[in-house]
Order: sequence, then structure tokens, then C-alpha cells
Amino acid sequence: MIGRVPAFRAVVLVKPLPSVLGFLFSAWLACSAIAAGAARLTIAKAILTEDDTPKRALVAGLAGEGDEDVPALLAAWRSDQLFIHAAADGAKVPVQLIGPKDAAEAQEALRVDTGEPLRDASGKPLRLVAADLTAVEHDAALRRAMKSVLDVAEIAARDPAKRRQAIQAIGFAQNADKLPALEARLAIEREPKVRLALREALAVIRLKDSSDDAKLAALRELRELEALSSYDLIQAALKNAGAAGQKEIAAACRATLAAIDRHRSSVDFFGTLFRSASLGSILLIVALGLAITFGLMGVINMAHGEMIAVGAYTTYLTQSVFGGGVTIPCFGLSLAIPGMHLGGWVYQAYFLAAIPASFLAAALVGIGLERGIIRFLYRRPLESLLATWGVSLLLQQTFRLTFGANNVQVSSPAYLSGNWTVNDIILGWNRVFVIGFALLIVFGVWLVLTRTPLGLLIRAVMQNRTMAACMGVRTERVNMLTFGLGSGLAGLAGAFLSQIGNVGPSLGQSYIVDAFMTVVVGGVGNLMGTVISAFGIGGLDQVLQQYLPTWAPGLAGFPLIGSFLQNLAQDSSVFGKILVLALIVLFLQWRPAGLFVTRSRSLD
Amino acid sequence: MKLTTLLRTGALALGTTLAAHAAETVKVGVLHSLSGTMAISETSLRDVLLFTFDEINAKGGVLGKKIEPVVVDGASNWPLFAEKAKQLLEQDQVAVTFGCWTSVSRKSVLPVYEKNNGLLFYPVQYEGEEESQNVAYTAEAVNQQATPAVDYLLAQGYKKFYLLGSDYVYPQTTNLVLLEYLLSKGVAIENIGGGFRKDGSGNIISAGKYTPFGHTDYQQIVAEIKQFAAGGGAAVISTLNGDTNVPFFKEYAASGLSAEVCPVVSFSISEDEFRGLPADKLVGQLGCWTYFQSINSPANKKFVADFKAWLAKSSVPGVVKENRVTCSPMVLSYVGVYLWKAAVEKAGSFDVDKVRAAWKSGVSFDGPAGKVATQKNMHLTKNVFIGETKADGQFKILKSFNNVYGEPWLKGKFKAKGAVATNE
Amino acid sequence: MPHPLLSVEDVSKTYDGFKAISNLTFYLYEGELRTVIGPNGAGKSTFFDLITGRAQPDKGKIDFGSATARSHDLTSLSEYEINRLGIGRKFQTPSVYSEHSVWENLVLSLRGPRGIFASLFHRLSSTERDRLDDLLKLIRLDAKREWKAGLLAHGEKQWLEIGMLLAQDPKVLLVDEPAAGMTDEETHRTGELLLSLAGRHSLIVVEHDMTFVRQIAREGQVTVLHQGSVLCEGKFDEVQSNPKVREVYLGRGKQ
Amino acid sequence: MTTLAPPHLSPTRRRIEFIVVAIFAFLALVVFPLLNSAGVISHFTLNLWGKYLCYALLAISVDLLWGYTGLLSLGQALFFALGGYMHGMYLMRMIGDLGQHRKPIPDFLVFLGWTELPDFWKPFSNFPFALTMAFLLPGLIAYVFGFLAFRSRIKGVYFSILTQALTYGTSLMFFRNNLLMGGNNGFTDFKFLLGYDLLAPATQRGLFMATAATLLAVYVGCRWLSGTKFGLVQRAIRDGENRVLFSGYSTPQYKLFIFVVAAAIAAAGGVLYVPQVGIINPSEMTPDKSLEAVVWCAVGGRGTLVGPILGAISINALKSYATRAFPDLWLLILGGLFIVMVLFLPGGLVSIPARAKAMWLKIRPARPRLELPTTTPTASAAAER
Repeated sequence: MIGRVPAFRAVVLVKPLPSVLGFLFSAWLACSAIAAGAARLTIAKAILTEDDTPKRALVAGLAGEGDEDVPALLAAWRSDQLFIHAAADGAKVPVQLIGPKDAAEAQEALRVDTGEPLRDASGKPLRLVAADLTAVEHDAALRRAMKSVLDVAEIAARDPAKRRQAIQAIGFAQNADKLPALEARLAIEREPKVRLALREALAVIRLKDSSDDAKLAALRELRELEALSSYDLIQAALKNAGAAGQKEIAAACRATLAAIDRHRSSVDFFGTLFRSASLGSILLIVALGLAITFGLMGVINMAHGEMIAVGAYTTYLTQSVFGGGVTIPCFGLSLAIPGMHLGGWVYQAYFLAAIPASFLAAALVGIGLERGIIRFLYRRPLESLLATWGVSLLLQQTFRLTFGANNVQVSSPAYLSGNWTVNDIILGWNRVFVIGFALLIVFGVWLVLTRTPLGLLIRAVMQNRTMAACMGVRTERVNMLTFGLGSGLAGLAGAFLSQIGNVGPSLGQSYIVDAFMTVVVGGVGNLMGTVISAFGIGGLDQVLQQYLPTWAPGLAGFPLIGSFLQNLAQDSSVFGKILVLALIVLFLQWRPAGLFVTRSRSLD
Repeated sequence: MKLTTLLRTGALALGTTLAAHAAETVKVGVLHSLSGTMAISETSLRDVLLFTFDEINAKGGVLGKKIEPVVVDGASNWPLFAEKAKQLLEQDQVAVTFGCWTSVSRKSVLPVYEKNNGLLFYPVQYEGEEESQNVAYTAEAVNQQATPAVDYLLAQGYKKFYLLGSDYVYPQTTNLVLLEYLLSKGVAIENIGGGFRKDGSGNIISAGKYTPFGHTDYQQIVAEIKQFAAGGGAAVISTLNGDTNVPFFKEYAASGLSAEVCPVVSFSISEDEFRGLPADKLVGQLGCWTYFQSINSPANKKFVADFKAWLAKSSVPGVVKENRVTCSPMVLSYVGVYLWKAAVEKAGSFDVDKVRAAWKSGVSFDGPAGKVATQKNMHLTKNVFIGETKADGQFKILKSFNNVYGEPWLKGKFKAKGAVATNE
Repeated sequence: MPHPLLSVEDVSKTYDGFKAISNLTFYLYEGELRTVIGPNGAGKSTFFDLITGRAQPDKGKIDFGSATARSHDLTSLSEYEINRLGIGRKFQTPSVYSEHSVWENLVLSLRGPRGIFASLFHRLSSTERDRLDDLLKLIRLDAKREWKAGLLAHGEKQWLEIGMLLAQDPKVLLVDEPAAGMTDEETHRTGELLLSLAGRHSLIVVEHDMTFVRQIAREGQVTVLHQGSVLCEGKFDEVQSNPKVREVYLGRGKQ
Repeated sequence: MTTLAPPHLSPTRRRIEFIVVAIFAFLALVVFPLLNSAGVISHFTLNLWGKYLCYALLAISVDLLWGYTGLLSLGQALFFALGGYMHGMYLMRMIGDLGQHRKPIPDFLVFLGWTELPDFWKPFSNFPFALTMAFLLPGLIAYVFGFLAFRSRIKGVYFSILTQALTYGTSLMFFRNNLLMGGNNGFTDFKFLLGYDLLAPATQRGLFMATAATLLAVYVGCRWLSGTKFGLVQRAIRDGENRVLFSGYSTPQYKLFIFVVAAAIAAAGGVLYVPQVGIINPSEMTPDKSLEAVVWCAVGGRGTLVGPILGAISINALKSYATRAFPDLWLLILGGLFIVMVLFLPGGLVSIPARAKAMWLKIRPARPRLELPTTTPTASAAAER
């Protein structure tokens, strides 16, 4: 339905123009309209066809049908609303169930072949129960066939993203029959991105054209478009041209491929930049809390990772409370947490509520930890490492017994799913959000530390606990609040990580080493250093991941350990990490106390 | 306090002679990780095993003896697995052990079982290339999971395959087998993504992209897949291990890839792992197992209902009662116990050699996924199903292959087609 | 003019923008006892840090060596190398090994090879024992030789550290506020000890206590540091009457 | 910072320690093996204790650095595992063609498509070579890393975190299958050691005795070391590195030396560990394992030589027991125990007698006490700081 209205509007728009194209298009539409009534019959026949291949052929044949029932029926098919009703006489009748369910769960049934209500022998409309019927099967290949049918309708869809997808799908199919429809659309399309997609699709289809000139023109077009997605098809064209000895075309193919390669390397470059920023911001949010508890307070908090997990689990609980509630095992007690059964955007807003909630939850756990254990260990920092490691084991097993050993499901709200694609570079919204928020949190922490009375007290106590105490500062309280702040920040990190990775009992373990490295490289006790080191390490890691495989052969020339390095470089995701660790050790040679040194003149 | 525990453990470990155990019970070991990284998957197997024992005991046990489970925690620590296996065999003298998930845990206990002539039932899909006389492999062999899935994808018209896995022996071996298999089916080598590593003489020794356990950053790999799939007709074959699937699929969805653009067939995501995954992002992705909870048969419905009823009244500490599902490794544990029972009863003895002989002579069991039958090579013949994921965390079964023979030795079995395959 | 044993020439050192030492020039001659005074933050500790290799100057040179011996550039050497050349340092706050006994503290400091294998297979010779016994008597800790150093009183720790310094038998002794925390009697005795060392050793003593300074600077020169450079140098009386010194240092002391 | 260790023992304590150690040495070297061959002690138990003793070696290596030199290394498990890996390579070669694939090269190489042995594997068929490498490689890594770290004066927490990064990075490397060191599965299924059947009780008994003897030798060596002037310097570095530096000792060299020695001790533990447990894989070198070893040391009592041994044995015995008795709750028990120990018994298990004595003296009606500072319970020194 959606697809049809603008399509007609398009016709209206085009008609007054003395354009051949417009005429062609309306003629094409008219042609398909003749076949209108047949569409339902075709679908019904397809449903009843047992064999996969003819079934797919029947469905594919629907392409270009103007019948407005086609998209609706295919959509119903894909979403399991079509069923097979075995009539009393044994005949199988495909039906569509529509309308609300009554008390007996029954719904109104429409015959697929006619669109009329299904009637029993006496002519009375039948109501059927979905659970009693066999749903009409569909597999991935069939769905793709349906999709290509729907794509034609969707090239006029209201949503530009949908239009684009549909157009690309048509292009890949390289079916010359679709050219008129695409050309007509190109004449009226305003959205630049969709126009690009249209030009690409047209060019790709024309690669199959029998005329050499058309092929060359198409290649020129693709070269100008730097179309990544056509790469394989151009390669195929190159192969064909090579086989047929068409040197000119082969050369054009090669030139186009080279242009696309160049474009690809620039996409890789900018993509790497973005990914660096994204990884950096993740390192930053996991390390920021630690920069306070470890950097400022000197507590080696091995349970920092578990504070992150507390935040992530809080996000999970918040989501559940906004949704349908949840029952957690909680040491075998089966604790039921009621839900508010919200829907729509209110439910989607759960994440906004989860942000402060996870901060608070982790801060409270942190304060408990500080009061219960850490305050006895300020004079013994290395022992705080051991005690907090004990806490970390304890918390992990507690998570397991409270929420179950499995990971829990945290879904992303709509505003954090999806991406922007700028010039083929993918910018995931969740990533963009994390980058933005990381910077915001850093700014917030900076404000707290420099612009509030609490910040002043924190800095005073951290610089000289005894002195501050003598000056009448309630150091106990400040310690407690500082640790709470650091833990709360870890909780925030947990909320964000839930959008990117696992939420499970060992969540924290994956980040703890990285977090410590980030703080150490940045220079203990310096927030700015942490920020720079987070982005530095993130960038280094991504750059190495991206480019190591290309450098691998070069590494082989390294004396003695060359082949070993080359072997390593092939697993770039691991080697990048190892290399970063090695570089950090070397970096500390140069700056033993990290990027920013907090100098003190006192003797150890 | 500390001292007394120490003395107690010391005394225990020093090994006072074992009291003869009661004649009415038979001790059965359960060796899974209940803590550490693998607890995520293995605790469910412990649960289903305890359920199965209760079910069998309620019907009179095995050869008139009640099963007495000895549950130990391998703690995702492989030397500890070996130690616990020794403890089960040498101290508790269990008749049989059900356990292990990872290949490394199996490899770690294998010498212990071979030395003590014990019997281990291993329930989780694995890489094959092994055939111990002391292990009953109820697990899926590669040809009961990976190759049928590829057959299905080829039939659906996919032309390009990206191989992605966690870096351990199961994905590595599976991908090498798949590489040979794909080449034998005429897929061109340039249409197999993920990269290859060659040895000095140019033989491919590793195919596909690998990430370490616990890897969290899939940005780069997904960008690569996106480019790989840009031309359409591509599928990802994933042997990523449970935990890393979440960041992978979140990244996958965020980059705009979906099952319709480029489906992912995963061999390590069952219904149980699905509980921790963002289901809405996975709709339409594929799975291949020898059991799905959605199998529409009375036997399966009864199994699921009985298991849930058992969970509801269970008082075993650490058993999670909420949102439970059943999955292939669980069912393979379940049928494992029944096959052992059948073999014991056929042999008329708990003696390992006799039980093994009974197994080899062929026993079968009608389980939730249909009939499973033992083979001479210690593996099972069973039905294979391909399904696609739904938003409710279940699989919709798309295709099934009946009575697939479990073949552990697959490498080098498939020969590449001589002709150079071209793009059609 | 004899050749200086230690020459510090035009040395500067900056910490985070703060000029701790600026264009300092200073010479120490063999057998001399030099007293250095100066208000807080005048750069006395940094001065010692630069000589002992704890900090490197931003510019300038520090040379060590007599007319006869080879001269060494101290700026490129590390602490232990400088110490091995014969420059010993006593810290402002007593720095002894608190978990070791008094005896062990001295054993560790005793002059001798410092290498790993030397210390693995080291056995005290009878001359070394005798020397340690003498030292213990000198610093009056003979009766407490088995005591853990951490349990000593503050003044005793100061003495122990002086003893450790003497055990090293260095050419130059850098002594930072030796009298802090001592009774008047102990202070006096310390002064006597330092005076007795002059001649055989060269000493630089940093001190605040003016009575003490007066005692030890009877004959030697006094250097006044201010804002990282030498304000003036001379006999105690001259310095004391210098108006600039009175203004920056003694003047403040009267407040 | 770390001061709880008694720097030297009083004659009575020295005598008590000597007697205790002698008794245990006699038990481990003579009595247990005899009882085992007589069937009184099961092979399982003996094997288990063999494993504990290997862990004790690891704990001593941690203590030598932490308790005696003030260097908290969170990377000792790396050296332990590397020692194990090098020995494991030899053991893998000794499997011959008895592996699952019946090929003359290790199974995992067959998996990976190798048809012949990679070059670097070849010399490992030779036991002396493998044994040399088992000490050389960890020693070399310790030397290079230590050289860099100590030269640039990385100390305290920085040192701990860097060693953690070192072991983490190396474990990532070993998890890779393409390193050709068995990947995640590591090495397993060993069959022969120097021609003896590894799984035979007599071989295992021999390994147990070898472990006990090594532990005894390491103990005696460390006891000697702590009595030399080197030992004095070592502890002086722990208590005041600057003073040592200004006394003319090159502390970087001293630290480097002890770091390499500790790596070798850990490696010895690994060498003996692998044939006894039958597997070595990269999870043995993850940061967690090193932390565990530190905890054994802390629980037993650091800065003493008996402490780490006691800690390693007791924690692991508790773990063996609890993973069987409370499979769900043992982590809670263990985690709680660490916290309680750190908070309330910082001197570890070995400080219990002294504490009990102090308590007893308090309860007992006052009696004039002799001023004996050297034997004052070390807690007083701790309280001072």
C-alpha cells in the first residue's frame, strides 16, 4: 500500500511532461494492471506448490505486478499470518487470518486466491483458530524472492532508507527488465543518497548490456560513484571481458576497480579513525572510575570490573521494570520483580532512567565496600589489591547466584540502534552516543573536582590525608564519597557497555586489565592523562588491527624473530592488543610515571 | 577456624580408606564447570543431568540400583578438571561420568579416563579428529552440524562465505573441514572470506578470522564483513563461542547488516545461549543442531514439560528456575544417560568394558529429537535440524536431515573440484 | 688556589615551572666543612639531589675529583655510582632500615665491594668487625646493636644514620639537618663529631639551628642559598651581618 | 610499605623451623612414598600433593619478590607456565605416533594441517635441551622485562600492573592456535618421561619425590640467601630503596638478579607440575593465576619461607575439598576468606603462634617482661606504620 500512493503521484507528476520516459513508465504500469486479478491466484498457487524451485519462480514472477494485494499478502506470508485450511472435501485452501481474536482465539479467515471470506458448505463465513492450522512455510531463499518482488514496489517507498535498499537489491539482480522503473524514479528522485543508489543500480544493470558503449558508460559511471558494492560484479565483468577478449572493456573495468580500491582505502582510513574514537571512549569510561579510586585514592580496586557489572545488571533490571518484569533466581529464592508493562517510547526511555540508576547502584555498592573493607587498608595499598580481589570473586559468584550463570538480555532502545553511513563509513549510533557521553562524563567529573566544594575536599584529602584531617576535614566522609563517585562512574560504564557487549557475571573481567593500563599510561592521579591515554591506546589498537595484515609481509624481514612476528601479525585482533601492551612497557621506559607526572619532592 | 578446615582437608586429601558404599546405589559423576567463564553454559547441563537421574530413579533406577550423582565443579580450570576426574574415578569410583564442555577440558581428562579405563559421556558439538574408547561422544560431529548447514546455504543460493570463529581447536578444525567442503562444492576460493594462513610450502593451514575468548571489539571485523557482503549473496559461518556473540551481533546489527542481507549461521548458539543475546537483533539468523526446543513432537513436549516441572520443585542449590529453555547439549546429556542405561542393561553390568561392548553392539533410544542410535566408533547417529531464530528466543525449524551418521574423521575427506569455479 | 674536590657550575633545575635551583655555582675543597643555610624552599634539598644523582640538572655541570684523581661528571651518573665515588648523604628525615638491626644497618653500609656476587659470598673480616665495634661506640649504640632500627628513638636514628655514613668512609659527606630532633647535649656532640671529621673528609652540612651552625661554622665558610642561587658566602659572622641575609633569612626568623 | 616480615629469626624460632622442615622433608621424601607404594596413601592423594608442592614453589617465587624484596609481581604464573610449556614440548614429542592421529607429530599440528614438525619444535625431542629451555626462556624474559622495568625505576603498583600486562599479553599470544603451541587446548595426553610410562604409579611417585626434593632445595637455598649480605640488601630494598641506592648498591641489578632467580624457581615448579597434572594450557598464565599465587603467599605469611608453602598447600587443599563439597558456594568461601585474612590476619597463618602467644601474655597475670626487641612480635612494627 505504502508503495503505491507515491508511485501514482509520480505518474501524475510525470504525465504533463512530454517525456518519453514518463510515457514508458505509465505504459508499464498499465500493462501490469491488466494482470491484476491474477496475482492472488499466483500466490495461492505458489503456496500450494511443494517443490522449492517452482515455488520461488512463481513468487518471483509477481515482480512488477501492480496489484496492491501483492505486498500485503507477501508481508502476511512472511509474518506467518497465512495458513492452510484443509476443507471438508480434503482440498487445501490457503487462507489469511485477520481481525481481532475472539474468546475462542478464532479470527476471520480470507481466502488467498479470491480475497473473499472463507465459507463453509452452508455459505456461512468460517472463523478459524491459528493454533489449529499449519502456517505456510517460507525459507530464506523464498523470502529473498519475495523481497525482490517487494523491492520493485519499494523503490517508491516513503522512507528513503527503504527506497535505497530496494534499489540496491534490484541492482544486484542485474535484471534489465527493471531498467525503466529505475530510470523513471531517477527522473523524479530528490534525495541525493537515493539518487546515487539509483545511478549505481542502473550502471550495474547496464554492465550486462550487450552493447560495448553502454558497458563503458556504465563503468565510467561506477568509477565516478566509487561504488563499493559493485566490486564483485565488476570483477565478474572483467572476467567475462577477458574471456571474450574485449580489451577496452577490460581496461575500463580495471580502472574502475582501482578507483574503488582507492575509495575503499580512504573509507578504511576514516573508519579506523571513528573506530579508534569509539574504542578510546570505551576505554575512557571504564578507566575513569578507576582513575579516581586508583589514581586519586591509591586503592588498587580489583573489584572495579564488578562495579561495572553492577551498573550493567542495574540497566538490565531497569529495562525489566519498564517492561514486563522479571523473576530472578536470587540464591534460589525466585525473586519476582514486577514490571510496569510500558510500551512505545516510554519503554524506550528505560535507558535514560538506567543511567542514573546504575550510577547510584554502583556508588552504593562502592560505598559499602569502602566502609566495610577498604577504609582499613589505606595504609596498605598492595593489600587492598588482595582484599578487593577477594571481593571480586565474591561478587562474581553472587551475580551468578542472583541472576543465573547465563548472560542476561539487554536490548538497545530504538535511538541507540542503527547507524549513520557517511560516504560508506559506518557510524553506529550506539558508538556515537558512547563517544559523546564519555566526553560529557569527563567534563562532569572535571566540574565536580574543580568547581564544587566536594571536589576541593576530595583534592585536599587525596593530597594529604593527615593534613586535611588536621584542618578539620571529615576525611572519612570524603573518602567514602570519593570511592562512591569512582564506583558510580564504573556503574555508568556498565550501563553503556550493556549496549555494546555482554551482560554477565564475568563482564568486568574483560575490561579490568585494560582499565588499569589506561590509568597507568595516563599517569596516576591525572584525569587529563587518562583521557589522552584512553584515546591513544584505542587509536593504536584500531590502527594496528586495520593495517597489521598489510604490514605482515614486511615484518618477516625482521632479524631473528621475523617469521614469528609475521605469524603473529596475521591474527591482527590479538596481535594489535599484544603490541599495544608491549608498546606501553616501552612507553613507560620513556615516562616511568605515565604521561602526566604528579610530582612530589618528598622522599618516598 | 582456618586451621580446622585445613586439618580436615588435609585429612581428607591424605586419603583415609574409602568406606564401602551402599549396594543399592550406583555412583555417577557429573563433571562440569559451575564457576568461572564456562559456568555460563555448563550449569544447565548439570541441571538436566540431575533431572534425568531423578527421572530414572523414580522408575526404579538402573539394574535395580538408584543413581547417586557425585557433582564436582571443574571451575573452568583445566588442570582442575583432570584432578576432579581422577578424584571421581579413583576415590569415588564412579561407574560413568557425564561432563565437559570445552574441547580442552575433554583433552585434559582424556588421559585420566584412558588410564583408569573409565567412561566419559561428552555432549557438546566438537571438532572430531578423536575416537577414544573411553569416551562416548553423544556430541554433534562436524558432519552433523557444519556440513548440513552449508548444504542448506548452498541450496538457498548463497555464493560467498565468511568464516569467523573463536580461536580454539573446534572452530579451527571445523573451518578447515568446511573450506575443503566448500571447495569440493565448487565455491571459488576468493569467495571464502576471513583470510587464510599458509605454511612454508603453500598449503593452507588455517582458514577464517579468529578472535580470542572474551573479545569485545568487533568493529573492524564487522566492517570487513560489510564490505565482503556488499555485493550480495553472502553468508557468515560463525563458530564464535557463546560469550563473544553478544558484542558481535550488537555490532553486526548496528552496522546495518541483517539476516536478509547476509545471514549468520552459528554453531555455538543454542536456545540456552540465546537467553543472553539481544533476540531482536538476531531474528532470521540460522542455527544447526541435532535438537531444537521447538520440535513439535509429543516426546519433546513431554521432555520440556517434565524438565520444567522438575526445575520448579528442585531444591538443588544454584539451580535457576526462571526462563529456562532446553537445547541440544542438554538433550544430548539427557539421551546420553538413557543410552548408558540401555547399554548397562544390555550388558547386565556396570563394568566399563561390558558397557562399551554393549554400546558398540548397538543400542538406541527414542529421545526428544527422535531416535538416536550408537555407533561402533563411539559416536551417535541422529537427526539434524536447521532452524532460524525468532524474536522469542526459539528456533523455527526450516529443514531436517534424518539419521545422520556421526563421522569424526573428516579432514582430507572432501576433494576440491578440479575445475576453477567461476562466478555465475 | 687548590683544585676543588666538588665543583658545581652554573647549574639550574626547574620543577613544573618552579625554579628550584638557578645558575648556582659552588665549590667545595678537600677537608673543608661547609655549612649551607637558607630559608625554606631555598633549594637546599634540590642542591643535594643534584649532587647525589637523584635529580639531573637542566643545565650546568657538576664535577667531582681532586687535582690528582680523575674528574667525574656527576650529572651523567646514577645515585649508586656517585656514592661509590665517595659521596655519602644523610637525609633530612632519618633514613635507616627499620626492619634491620642496628648492626645490620652498619654492615650494609660498610665500605667494600657492592656487587651482587660480592654480597652473596661476603663474610665479615675481623678488621671490619673491629671497625663496626668502634663505630657503634662512637655513635653510642653499642648496647643496642641487636635492636631493630625502627625501634630506636629519633635522635638515635640520626646517630645511626651518621654512623652508616661514616661506615661508608666517603670523601664527601652531605649532611642534611643532622641536629633535628636531638637534645641540646646530643646536638652539641653531633657538632663535635662533624668538626672532628673535617680535614680527613669534606663535608657540606645543611642546617637550620643557628646555635648549631655557630658551633660548626667556627672556622669554615657558610653559604647562604636563596631562591636557588648563592646569596652570599663567607665566615659566619660576615654572613650574619650581611643585610641581604638578614632580610631574607634571619629577618624572617625573628618574626 | 611491606614490613611484616621478621628480618631474621631468633635462635629458638630458627630451631623450631628447622625441626618442622626436617620432619616434613622426611615425610615427603620417605614416608609418603613408602606409604603410597604400600597402598595406604592412594595414588590420587599423592598426585594431588605433588601438585600442591609445585604450587608451593610458585608461591615461594612470589614471596622472594614480594615478601623479601617488596616487588609485587603479578606475572609469576607466566614463568611457571613457560617452564611447564618447555617441558611440555618435550613430553609432546615423547608421545611419538601414539596420538589420536597416529602421526609422528603432535595431534594439534595435524589438526592445523601440518605434515611435518615446524623447525622450532625439532630440538625439543632432547630432554636436556628442553630442560635448559625451561629455565632459559623464563629467565630470559624475566631478564629483558626486568632490565627495562628496573632501569626506568618502575616500582610499586606500576610494577605489579606491568607484570600483569606482561602475563596477559603472553597468554593472549599462547591462546592463538597459530603460535603452534597448542592454542587454547595446550598440551595434553602425555605418555612418557625419559622412557618411563608417565601414568605408572611408580613414575608419579618419583615425580612427587622429585618435587619434594626440589622444594626442599629451593627452601634451603632461599634460607641461605636470606642469611647472606645479599639477603640484607634485598630486604633493605624492600624497606627503603633510596637509602640502598645512596649506599652505593645498584638496586636495579639486585632486583634484576632476584627477579630472574624467582622466575627460575617458578619455572622449576612448572616443569614438575606439567607431568603430574597432565596438561598445560594458556589459562595457566592468565593474570588470575598469578593473583592466586600472591594470595597463597599472603595467606601463609609473606616474608617468611614457610608461609608461602603453607599457604599454597592449605588454600589448594581447601579448594580441592570445597569444589567437591560446595560446588556452588566455594568461590564465596574462598573470596570471603581472602578478605578476612587481609583484614584480620595480615601476618598470615605463620603469625598465628606469635599472635596466640601475645594474646596469652595479655590474659596471663602480668609478669615482668624482658626487653627483647628482636623477638618482639612483628605486629608492633606494623602498627607503627
